[in-house]
Amino acid sequence: MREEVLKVISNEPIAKDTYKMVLCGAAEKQKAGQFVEIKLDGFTLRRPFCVADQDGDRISVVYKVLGAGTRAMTEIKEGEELNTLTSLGNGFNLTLCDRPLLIGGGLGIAPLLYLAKELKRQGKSIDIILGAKNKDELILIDEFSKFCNVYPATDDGSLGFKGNTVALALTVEGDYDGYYACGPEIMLKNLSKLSIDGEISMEARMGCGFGACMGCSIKTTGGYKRVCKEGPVFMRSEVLYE
Amino acid sequence: MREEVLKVISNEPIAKDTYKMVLCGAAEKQKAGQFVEIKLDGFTLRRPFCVADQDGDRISVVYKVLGAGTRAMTEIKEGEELNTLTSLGNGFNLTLCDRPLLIGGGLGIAPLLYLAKELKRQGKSIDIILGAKNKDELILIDEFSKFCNVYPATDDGSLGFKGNTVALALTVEGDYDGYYACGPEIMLKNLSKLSIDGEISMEARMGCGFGACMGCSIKTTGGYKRVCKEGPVFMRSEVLYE
Amino acid sequence: MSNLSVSLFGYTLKNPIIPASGTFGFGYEFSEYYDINCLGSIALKGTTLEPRYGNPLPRIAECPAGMINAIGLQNPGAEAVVNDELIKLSKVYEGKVIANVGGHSVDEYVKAVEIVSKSDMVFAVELNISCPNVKGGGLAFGTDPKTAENLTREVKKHCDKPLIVKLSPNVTDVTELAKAVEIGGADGISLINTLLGMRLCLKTAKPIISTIKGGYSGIGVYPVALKMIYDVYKVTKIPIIGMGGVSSAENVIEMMYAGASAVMVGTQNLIDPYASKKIIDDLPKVMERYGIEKLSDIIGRAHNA
Amino acid sequence: MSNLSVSLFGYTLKNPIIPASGTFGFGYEFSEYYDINCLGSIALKGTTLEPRYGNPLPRIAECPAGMINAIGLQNPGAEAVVNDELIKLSKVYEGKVIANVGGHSVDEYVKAVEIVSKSDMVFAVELNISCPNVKGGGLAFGTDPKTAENLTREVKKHCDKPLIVKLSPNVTDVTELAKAVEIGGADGISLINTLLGMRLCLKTAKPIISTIKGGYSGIGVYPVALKMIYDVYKVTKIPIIGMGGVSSAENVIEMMYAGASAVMVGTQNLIDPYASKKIIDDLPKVMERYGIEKLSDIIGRAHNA
Ligand SMILES: Cc1cc2nc3c(=O)[nH]c(=O)nc-3n(C[C@H](O)[C@H](O)[C@H](O)COP(=O)(O)OP(=O)(O)OC[C@H]3O[C@@H](n4cnc5c(N)ncnc54)[C@H](O)[C@@H]3O)c2cc1C
Ligand SMILES: Cc1cc2nc3c(=O)[nH]c(=O)nc-3n(C[C@H](O)[C@H](O)[C@H](O)COP(=O)(O)OP(=O)(O)OC[C@H]3O[C@@H](n4cnc5c(N)ncnc54)[C@H](O)[C@@H]3O)c2cc1C
Ligand SMILES: Cc1cc2nc3c(=O)[nH]c(=O)nc-3n(C[C@H](O)[C@H](O)[C@H](O)COP(=O)(O)O)c2cc1C
Ligand SMILES: Cc1cc2nc3c(=O)[nH]c(=O)nc-3n(C[C@H](O)[C@H](O)[C@H](O)COP(=O)(O)O)c2cc1C
Ligand code: FES
Ligand code: FES
Repeated sequence: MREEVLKVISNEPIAKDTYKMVLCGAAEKQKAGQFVEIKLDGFTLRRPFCVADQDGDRISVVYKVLGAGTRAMTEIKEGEELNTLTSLGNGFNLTLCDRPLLIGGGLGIAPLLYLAKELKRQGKSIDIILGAKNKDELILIDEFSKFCNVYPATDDGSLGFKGNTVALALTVEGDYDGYYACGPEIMLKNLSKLSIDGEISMEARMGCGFGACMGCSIKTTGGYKRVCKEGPVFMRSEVLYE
Repeated sequence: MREEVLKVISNEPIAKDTYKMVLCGAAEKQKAGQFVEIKLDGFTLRRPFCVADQDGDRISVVYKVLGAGTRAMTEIKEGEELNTLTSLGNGFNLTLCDRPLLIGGGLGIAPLLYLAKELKRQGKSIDIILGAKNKDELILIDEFSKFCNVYPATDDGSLGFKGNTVALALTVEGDYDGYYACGPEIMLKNLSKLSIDGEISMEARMGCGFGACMGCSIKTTGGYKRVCKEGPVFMRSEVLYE
Repeated sequence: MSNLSVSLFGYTLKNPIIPASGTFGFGYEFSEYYDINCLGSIALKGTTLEPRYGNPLPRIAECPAGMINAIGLQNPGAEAVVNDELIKLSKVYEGKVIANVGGHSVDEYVKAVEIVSKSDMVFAVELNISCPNVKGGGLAFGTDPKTAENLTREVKKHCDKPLIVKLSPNVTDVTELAKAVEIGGADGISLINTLLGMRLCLKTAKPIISTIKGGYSGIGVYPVALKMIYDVYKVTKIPIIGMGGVSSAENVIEMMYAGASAVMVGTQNLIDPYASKKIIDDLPKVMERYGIEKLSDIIGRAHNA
Repeated sequence: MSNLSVSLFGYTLKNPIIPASGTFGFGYEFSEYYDINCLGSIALKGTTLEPRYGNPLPRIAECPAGMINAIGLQNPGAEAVVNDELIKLSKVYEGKVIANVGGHSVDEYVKAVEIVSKSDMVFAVELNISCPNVKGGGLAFGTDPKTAENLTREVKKHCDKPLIVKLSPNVTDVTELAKAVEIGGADGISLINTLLGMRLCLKTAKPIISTIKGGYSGIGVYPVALKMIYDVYKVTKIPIIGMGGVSSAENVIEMMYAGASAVMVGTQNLIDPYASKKIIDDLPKVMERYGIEKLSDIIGRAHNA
């Protein structure tokens, strides 16, 4: 963890209610799967967001407008400075497997972009399932298409496979020896249906984001673990959903 | 009362712990003795300050660093916009008397500047007693000297009369048919020693500043009155100090 | 179009927003700032049988997320409220109001209620049994269930308008008080009054307000208020008027979910004289965001959600 | 040079700043951020006899001026705290700490206290009789004076270290509790624990945290905490450790004026991991501003000012 004041380079909508914010001034290289916490004026708690990409000292996050905090974030202007905590959490294990499948649902697609780039740098070929309710809500598909094999899945079939990401993954899992996934809780839970194991990136309402409050503890086969500290990335098989 | 967003033109120290802030964008002419309330980021209640001068749509206030709010004010930069309430309170009665004595103690000197200018515009000659602990804390003396007869009083005698403003006023009161005074509570209270009556501008901790909360009510011969609404200017003779 | 109206004791309010007692004077002065006819209703400044000056100054202290007041029920007395203040208000406000009554003894409460409840402009009386700022009175009635029940019963005998009892949050179990005043005959409950709080002067170490302690209100009390409204809704059948730290339309909706039939806005009126109006103006937009068509539908929704 | 040291039960703290229980884990992880040896002491995460997972998620809800938590005393159990956590802490922290103990029954409290009080690193035990987040336990001990007194007495028999009892603010009269635990043999009192509060989800109308209600802390509770510390100082002779919404060196000084011998910083550590250190660093400057040379001189100053 690092406390850093980062400067806003840009903050633009990229899809319906979805924005990309680029921040500069980060001193450390973030691991794919790590997250940052942003302090917003007028709000008590920091907002956690996965690192969607890093380029030198520039970090980007992709966020969806959900409540008052993310709504306020859309008003932040270029040049403003934000107090942040960076390098939070554990990040994905880049050597998890040789032939990974990436599975992203909804906003969970964002952190997989940075992960995909890191894996690509290792020389791995990247197959990714991108899921959303419909075509319009499917984000970052063009960016992924540049260097990955993209398999879209939409609930309404408006693009690619008609159905959810897990259903699609079940049809192809035989080709992979592991996966990395991020998305809604129900999706992560259902990944237990796959015969292969993999890493999932989880969310929880956080008090601190750096391990102090136990606000985010989940039950795992290895006892309780904090999403913000031992996570947010866990092996699917170790997470015990209630 | 008016809610107005005013822009900071300047915010400079003019004496030890004392600053002058010029704000622009005021739609109404303020009366001398009226005050404005400034909303500061991170503070619940607005801070009240007397109008020290007005020039077109520019209002200036002179403030002393007292607590956290005024300390934060010193950090406000040119160009920032402040939410304010303007045209608050009653203001001085400019036709109170023909030959007024002005008496200002400490920061109470500030609102008398605007008053003096207004009286001058009426063609009155202005005599003013300016009091402070010592020479260095005596503010605005040069500005007053330009168009008033200034009689300084300092507790330590470092400039002018050695003693407080009331003591000095007692030696000259015969020449005047009224006074306008602003300063510390003890000074205003002691003005009852003068044989002439006059107007005093009072302070009180305020909840609202526009008459809603009864946080600032004082006892007067005419029942209770609100410093923020029926005041801050009262006849000395009507105020009943406890 | 979104429907904002709610009904209290058979009286229809065009919206649930009511400036809280003590933060809106007797209302008419706010008509200099905006047309107060947009308000659901108005809760008048706390009124006692006899005129009161209240506590010595200072009566106000700032807090990081609110303020402390120790006004001490300054008011011109029940007769003057009816004969002067309400007449002035009637010139600028067409709706009906809630009279708020404080006191030191059962007798004083009863007599003051008799006077104010006679006014045609008053559609309900709010009994303040929870004022922390009046010595020997107020709060005592608000902390003991039996005392509160008896006071409610006595006052109710002499009050021909709906009677709302305003509860204090400074108790171990507010539901005990709520049940007691319901048994005593209250037609509604309002909560919360201020929390007890204090501030000291950093320079002198002395308490800032003259009465040492005072009533803490503003955004800092909001989660406490919400919890108490939720709890009281579970144990009583009479309508609840919720308040405590409300500063936005979102807060209003959340409080109605918890069980409030109407919502009072207090301290926020002091910080922003247009607050009550702004909240009313924001409501339709926020209702739309959360798919609410009829505001009255959401009262108590948290309990079946 | 300004003198920041204070003394608690004969143990000298280099300054009065102690991270509050539950907001600093078992301390050692903060040594990744700064040298925690600057702290006056550390209050450990609430510990129970047996390991506890605590409440289901979500356990956290944000408030306008603070947060609500319902952690439910997640901890690895008293034995593991002494044998693992304190060993890890001893590697990075030279001072002594305050162990915080929760429980469901007198027996559980007694046994847990026996275990943790044996550790050399523990100079005092803080008995949490005010946790709002544990069903059937905690809070019940903290609302009834007689129960609190008896628990204190029983625990004291089995505790060879100074015993601090931590009081709940969710009571009508906190001084009754304070007097009771003093009679029961408490060596010190800490307050306040969290206020009861709740938040609802605007989309679903459901409570945000899994246990519906939780404990509200942060800057919004500060004036309530200050008032209770002031009141308790008046009625007891044992030292008070003050806390509740402290976020600055100024707050620390004000709380010591009110009667606190030391001050705990809670929620602010979660918002700003460096908060406790920043407050310590700011203290000399702020003391100078208010003409304070020796911090221990100002304890309770409000009462003679
Ligand atoms: C490790 C982690 C990584 C995340 N990465 C992303 C990302 O890359 N892009 C993205 O759009 N969102 C991400 N989220 C979710 C994001 O943090 C929330 O959408 C955001 O905090 C909502 O804030 P708000 O003020 O708009 O909502 P409000 O509901 O008004 O917030 C109230 C409180 O609840 C918390 N909260 C509300 N929803 C969530 C949630 N789903 N998860 C965690 N806390 C929540 C807020 O942080 C705040 O403390 C991530 C969450 C976690 C825990
Ligand atoms: C009508 C009126 C006119 C004023 N004009 C001036 C002026 O022209 N120049 C100037 O320097 N000061 C003036 N004051 C005093 C000024 O408002 C306070 O010095 C200022 O509010 C202190 O704020 P703070 O945050 O620094 O102090 P803090 O003590 O941190 O403030 C805490 C709270 O107490 C209030 N408060 C503290 N001291 C005073 C005080 N003396 N009077 C009223 N409220 C106080 C603050 O407004 C705030 O609500 C005036 C006050 C009033 C009522
Ligand atoms: C300045 C002030 C004066 C108040 N006077 C009264 C009063 O006369 N009668 C009463 O029942 N409540 C009074 N209250 C309490 C409010 O009506 C309300 O219950 C409380 O402030 C909580 O709401 P808020 O946080 O929105 O202010 C007063 C509050 C304030 C701030
Ligand atoms: C996340 C969290 C966990 C807490 N856990 C405990 C605990 O285990 N034991 C305890 O006595 N108090 C616990 N508390 C209460 C704090 O120690 C403190 O009394 C309270 O939060 C008020 O202080 P603050 O406003 O500075 O946070 C906890 C508070 C928070 C916010
Ligand atoms: S959010 Fe505080 S421990 Fe994870
Ligand atoms: S400050 Fe509210 S009435 Fe004067």
